Amino acid sequence: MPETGDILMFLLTVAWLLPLAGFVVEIYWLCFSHRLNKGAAYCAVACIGIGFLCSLSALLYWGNDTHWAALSEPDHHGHAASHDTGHGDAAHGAGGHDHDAHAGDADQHSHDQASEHADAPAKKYYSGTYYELARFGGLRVSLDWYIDSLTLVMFTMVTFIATCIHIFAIGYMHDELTEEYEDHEVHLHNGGHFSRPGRFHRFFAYLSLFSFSMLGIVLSGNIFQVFIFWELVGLSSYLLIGFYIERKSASTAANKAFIMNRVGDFGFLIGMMILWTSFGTFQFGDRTEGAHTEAGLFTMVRGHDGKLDVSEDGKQVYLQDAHGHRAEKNGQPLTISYMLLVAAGLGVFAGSIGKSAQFPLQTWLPDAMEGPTPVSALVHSATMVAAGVYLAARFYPVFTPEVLLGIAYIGCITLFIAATIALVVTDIKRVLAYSTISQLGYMMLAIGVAGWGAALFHLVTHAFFKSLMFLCSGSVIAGCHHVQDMSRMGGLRHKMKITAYTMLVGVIAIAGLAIPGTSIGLSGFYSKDAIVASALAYSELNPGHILLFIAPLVTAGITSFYMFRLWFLTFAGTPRDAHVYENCHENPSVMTTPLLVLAVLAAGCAWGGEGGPLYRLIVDSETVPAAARVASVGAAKVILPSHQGHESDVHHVHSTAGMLALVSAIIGMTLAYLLYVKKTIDPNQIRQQFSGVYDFLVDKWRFDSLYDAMFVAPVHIISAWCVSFDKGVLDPILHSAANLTVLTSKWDRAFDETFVDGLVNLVGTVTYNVGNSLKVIQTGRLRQYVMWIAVGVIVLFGALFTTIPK
Amino acid sequence: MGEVGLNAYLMVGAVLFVCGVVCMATKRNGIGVLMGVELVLNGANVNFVAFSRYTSLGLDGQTVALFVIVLAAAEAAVALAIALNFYNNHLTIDVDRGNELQG
Amino acid sequence: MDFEALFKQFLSGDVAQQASILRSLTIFLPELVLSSSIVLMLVARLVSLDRIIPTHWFALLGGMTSFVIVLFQFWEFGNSQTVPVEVFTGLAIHDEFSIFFRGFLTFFLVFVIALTVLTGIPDDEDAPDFYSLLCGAVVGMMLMSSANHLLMLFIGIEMASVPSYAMTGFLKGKRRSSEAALKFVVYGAGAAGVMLFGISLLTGILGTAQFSELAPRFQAVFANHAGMQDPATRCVALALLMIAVGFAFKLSLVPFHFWCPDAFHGAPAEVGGFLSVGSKAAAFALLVRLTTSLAGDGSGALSQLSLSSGLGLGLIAIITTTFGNLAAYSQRNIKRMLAYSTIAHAGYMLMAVSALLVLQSVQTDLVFQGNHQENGPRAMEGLLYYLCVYLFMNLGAFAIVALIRNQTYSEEIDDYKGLAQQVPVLAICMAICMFSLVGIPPLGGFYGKAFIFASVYEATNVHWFMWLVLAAGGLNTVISLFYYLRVAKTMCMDSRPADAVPVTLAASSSPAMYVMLVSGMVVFLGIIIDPLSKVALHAAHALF
Amino acid sequence: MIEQLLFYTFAILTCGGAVAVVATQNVVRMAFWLVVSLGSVAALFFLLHADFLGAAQLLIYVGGTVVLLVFGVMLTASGPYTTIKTSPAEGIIGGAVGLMLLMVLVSSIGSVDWGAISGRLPASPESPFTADSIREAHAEESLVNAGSTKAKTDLAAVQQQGRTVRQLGLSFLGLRPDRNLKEGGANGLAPGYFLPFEIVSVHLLVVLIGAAYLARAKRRAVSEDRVSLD
Repeated sequence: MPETGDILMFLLTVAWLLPLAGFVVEIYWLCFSHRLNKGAAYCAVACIGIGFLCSLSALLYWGNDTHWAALSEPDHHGHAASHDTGHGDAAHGAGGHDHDAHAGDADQHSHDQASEHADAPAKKYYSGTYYELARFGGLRVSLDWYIDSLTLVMFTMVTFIATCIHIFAIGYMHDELTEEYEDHEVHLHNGGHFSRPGRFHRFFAYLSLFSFSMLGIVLSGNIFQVFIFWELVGLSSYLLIGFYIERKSASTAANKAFIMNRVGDFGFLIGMMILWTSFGTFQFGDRTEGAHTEAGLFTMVRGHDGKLDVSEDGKQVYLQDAHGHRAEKNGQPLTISYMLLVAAGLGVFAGSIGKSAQFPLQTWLPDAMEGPTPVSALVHSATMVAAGVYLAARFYPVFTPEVLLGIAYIGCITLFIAATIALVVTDIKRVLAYSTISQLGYMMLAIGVAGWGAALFHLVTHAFFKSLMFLCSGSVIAGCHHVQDMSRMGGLRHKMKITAYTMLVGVIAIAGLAIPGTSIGLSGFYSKDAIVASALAYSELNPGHILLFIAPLVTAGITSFYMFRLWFLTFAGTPRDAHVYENCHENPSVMTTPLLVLAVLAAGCAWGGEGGPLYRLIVDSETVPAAARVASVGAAKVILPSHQGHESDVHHVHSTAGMLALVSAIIGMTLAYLLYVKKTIDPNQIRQQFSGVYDFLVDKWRFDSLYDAMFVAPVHIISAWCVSFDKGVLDPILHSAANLTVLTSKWDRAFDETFVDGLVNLVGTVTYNVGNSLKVIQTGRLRQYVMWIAVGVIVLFGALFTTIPK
Repeated sequence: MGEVGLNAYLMVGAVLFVCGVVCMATKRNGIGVLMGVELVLNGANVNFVAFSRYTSLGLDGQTVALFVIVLAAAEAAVALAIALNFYNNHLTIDVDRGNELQG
Repeated sequence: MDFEALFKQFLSGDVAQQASILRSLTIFLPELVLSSSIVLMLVARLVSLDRIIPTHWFALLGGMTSFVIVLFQFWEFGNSQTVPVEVFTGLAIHDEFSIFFRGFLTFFLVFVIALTVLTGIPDDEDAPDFYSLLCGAVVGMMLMSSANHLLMLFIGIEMASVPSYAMTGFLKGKRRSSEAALKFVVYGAGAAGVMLFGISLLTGILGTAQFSELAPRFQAVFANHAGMQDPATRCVALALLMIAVGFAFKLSLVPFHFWCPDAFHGAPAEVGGFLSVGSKAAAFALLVRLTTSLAGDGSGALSQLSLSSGLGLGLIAIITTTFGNLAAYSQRNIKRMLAYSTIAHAGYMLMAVSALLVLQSVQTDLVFQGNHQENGPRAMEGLLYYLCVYLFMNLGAFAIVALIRNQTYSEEIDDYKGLAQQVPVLAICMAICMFSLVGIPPLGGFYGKAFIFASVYEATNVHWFMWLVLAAGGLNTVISLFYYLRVAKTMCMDSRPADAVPVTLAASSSPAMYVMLVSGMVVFLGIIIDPLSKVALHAAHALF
Repeated sequence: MIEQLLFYTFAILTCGGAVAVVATQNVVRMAFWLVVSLGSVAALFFLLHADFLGAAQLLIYVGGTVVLLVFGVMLTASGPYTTIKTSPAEGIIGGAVGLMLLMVLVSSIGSVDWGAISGRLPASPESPFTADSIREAHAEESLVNAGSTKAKTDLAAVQQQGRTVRQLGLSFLGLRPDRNLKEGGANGLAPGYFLPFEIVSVHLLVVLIGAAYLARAKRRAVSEDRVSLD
């Protein structure tokens, strides 16, 4: 009988690799055989569907194996943990496997160091190595896996949503099943439309590739592997955003997304370098090799009691080894400078900022809506952007309180900005895009205020209702023949019943509405409640950071307002554009069935709130327990609230926070009703009165102009400097003025391009220009080249002479 | 008149070397450039032979110089062939005419 | 000494640690095989045998045979108690490092010959000339990689360079080709002259030309006189500088890179591929051997020498990489762009040498992450790994350029628009090579760069300047992204203009197979790293 | 005394010839001055007791390489292209750079005390030129009392008189009668030059093939070329 770890690993690996197999098949086999049938779609659906079944059975198996201990009351946490460890021991004993399955658990450690760490909390994860690529000195590059309940939940969630979206896409992408697909967005010079062969199979191949990469991130056992799949996710989203590559907007959006993400990844890389040089490992979990156990990142930072082992002066953090002692090397304790740890955390978080579209890198996500709607649903709402949150959550043990504070503020700023922009947007998909950014901000905020469980709770519920809403909007767009502007819709609920009411479920869920007085609501209510409660608890402990509570509370109202605005504008009232209304129709069942399924889950997945199964499952894998108050030790004095149990800080304020959030949401809904259904207040009048604010919001807080000023203006200066450099380099005897004129005109053109293409082409243009000016040195004259040899010798000798004076 | 020492020979070598470099850098005639190459190599050769006599380098210096002469001849042959080829294609030996490749 | 005694000495040459002449000749079998295949090709033409058996078979056979012999020597080193040995009375050295490079070069030769056969750049009539030049140049490069004497250094460089000049002008009817060859030969001759002058000064001061003797003698001469006020020190500095100029020419380092873009632009793409990889690799082998033997055990005056030259090379590396990458931006001709990319990559590789020297300058009391004595070999391992990856990615790029040129008669990047629609194989392989040149994981180029940057990072413990080197390396990787991706984008994203020459290449044809093999190796080296890195580390250990 | 006179004569001829090569604009005259300069270098070689080298210089350089160059001059010097003038500005820049280079060289080479440096070097195995002998050679051109045996003194004397042909020849076979390699041990200071001697022949072969290829006319029509980039 194989061990639990093996079985879980096997099931999840199958679920992970199937989309890759699907991708290969779709690209090669179907590409050559019959591109105009739905074979590719069925193949993709089959792969991801079987993947879902595998993930689900893995989840069930795991639950069965642990007797669903995770679902019991958290107060019996320690007891439950030691209860389930009998199986872990068996797993640990079997070292003869090609992958060294390792089940770290409290039981094992309490055997080893019962006296010292009797109260060490349980670690309930399984990890191991698929294949070790290479080992260079301290650096091991390998493919690892790491499975805990969070992994299982994420797997099940991602594969389930992906399956629904795949099925939906069969209907949505039906247009592409033709040799002559006419793209109405691309206008050719002759006035016609661009026409190309359909890309049905290509679309599904990309979707499969994307699912594979996303699952790869979740399953990864070390941060380097995360980075690889992180990049793969970036690549596949680039391909999907740029799916209509002939449209200028689509290719620009794809580039923008790619480059914005690279900016974040730069930070990620720096964080990784710091981690590697300080810890000498990329591994998350501990790893056993024979008798020797090598500590993973989390163990090294947090030990077994979840606390940083900070030196007296607060400048160094002692690293822990796998047995809970301070790690030593050559008799010296291994330490990492506290500031370095902060820098590493910020670096890794920078990666999350890019991927999760947080302030200040949020501008790419709305543009990314250029892709087909199923892509938006899968990639840019439910899963890919969630990868950033997932990473931040996974790395939670490495973050110090200072980093958490930074995360909290970033999230706070993001959620407010995005929500305000969403108030004025009329494109149905863009409203959803901004709401996505805003909700991601909520999650980041929750992580920052130590509401780890709340963040991931919201991540899962948000994935369900946001993908539901995106698919609904896709259904509307498909039904209305690619009209996306809400101002041309209205009254659609008469024609698209299923879409309208499933959408309503999503809207209520995201708005966080519940029946007042009871705690019965849809999923979003519970998760948002949990976040607001964490934020309140945090701001009570740290009164200086009260903004962290106010902003989410106000934004809860704004969210409710703009979501209901969306629904009212689209489905309620009277039709504003008769043409659209006449031609609109409900979609076939291949598209509506996923809506219904998702609606059920969006409504009920969070059943039971923080006592319910989903939250318990997630919190079960919490690496650093938030049971006790943790005070910071570094520069920023903050105290993290405690979470679990009836005595915790959060529990105290829970009902207050819930009430406030609910009131705020109801106010928002009522306002929307008054404005857009009852018309008691004319929205246009408000718009005119607050035209300044309105324009500001329509301009997306002027971020694009700000980036122009921040990055394009310095280019002016740099390029002016480059021009003068040019003149200095040009030898006036050898080069005529004509050369200069040509150059100047080139600069002129380059300037135009800089302004037109903006941030995306920025770096490229600057370097191009510098490079262009360097061309001048390469005059093509032989004798000058030879002269340079002599000059080079003289100059280098002079340099030597001056730099080595001794 | 003092003793002719090592430094006197080295000065001759240096002058030859510098003349060769200047010749290569200023002559527009391709053949003239090649003459510059010969001067440069001879400058080094004078050094080798002088060291061979005055320092513990001994016979090695002369051997190296001999090989340099041979290598210089080989290089001159190829260089001349290339120069003639250039002449055939451009109908002039003026190296300044070869400025198509630049930038 | 009478004749008989001399003759005996000639045969036995029984000096400690030196192989006898006969043993030396056995060790030199790969070079001898290549030389004799040159003769064989000429004889075959003389008796018109080349009309029956195409000449390239001789060259291929010669190349493969030498490669097999080198492999055998490698195996011999791995299996028996063979120790590094000086051959030919100390003029050359036979150790894992030289075997690595000789294997590298012969392997590369086989690939280049295969490429020329596929693209057909020397026609049947010129084939003996071309392959003679090719094999002759490779023999020179092999000498460079095993040189142990300043004369061998110079002869090796000349033997590698002079045939390259002729090959650059191989399309002798073309104006550009002849112009490129002229620029190359004059620049090369100038640089060689400067280098020779430097060699003459160095040998004069140290009284010997043998690598193994340089360090102790330097130590003896400059034990207490390491200031620039001392004319002797100045003279040595000048000599080393002049020798460095010769290397800078071979490696196309700024400001001695001027020949490189013009020569690559005018030369056939096949020759460009050959020069960009082969002569760079050999020059790096030689540079590393010379600098490590100059640095010696890094004590006393040598420490200062090692540190200064390491920092100097670091500065040159920064300038070279930055310049190459920036200048590559605005190029329209792909060969020219690749030439600048070659310059930039020489800079990256030079960073490894710089890190090596800086690390070598500190022999003791450096405690940082692992054994510090491993740091030097690690830096070399990075360089060797990078060179191996570089072989495949650069050769792949040049091969694709040559194949496309054969059909479109154009080497402008703009004419590559939309080739992905017509020849997806070439476009994909080109994209792989470009991505690898940028250093995007998980391709081979990434690991090469990662190794080198890691060793530069180690060197930051010794001197702060290496932080600058590291930063320049990282920054350059970012800016190089754009121009490499531009090629990939032009091929894959743009649509093919209607009036463009159509390109056809069946995916199962041999050129396509060749290109797939080469770019497949790039991917392979990015996934399976261990075997090659072990071999590289093994070879690197021979130096220390 | 006579040696000094000869030295200065030929040194001036060498340097003057080289300067004249640079200064002349007519390529034929340049060739003439080159012959003068290189011929004088040969004479300097004789003065340095390198008789064989001097002969080789005369034969290969003056007799071979320069003749080759003159051929080149004749083949390319048709009509107006005989004199291709360098513009004065370029001449001035070239001269300035040359002077700076010369200053660099002179400043670093000119004042080196070679005797002292040689003194610090470890003695070569049985080398006739130990540090002592060098100082004495400087002082009185005498090789007596060099601290070595009679046979070696003879050998050194032979070398000093320029009869180096036999030794050069032997060294090309990898033999160094002038130094005792067996006792030198790992020092290996006196290599035989068997390898370069042989390998240069391969080099010459390859180079001549290359030169011949470039120089001979292409037999096929140019239009058939596969590549037309121009």
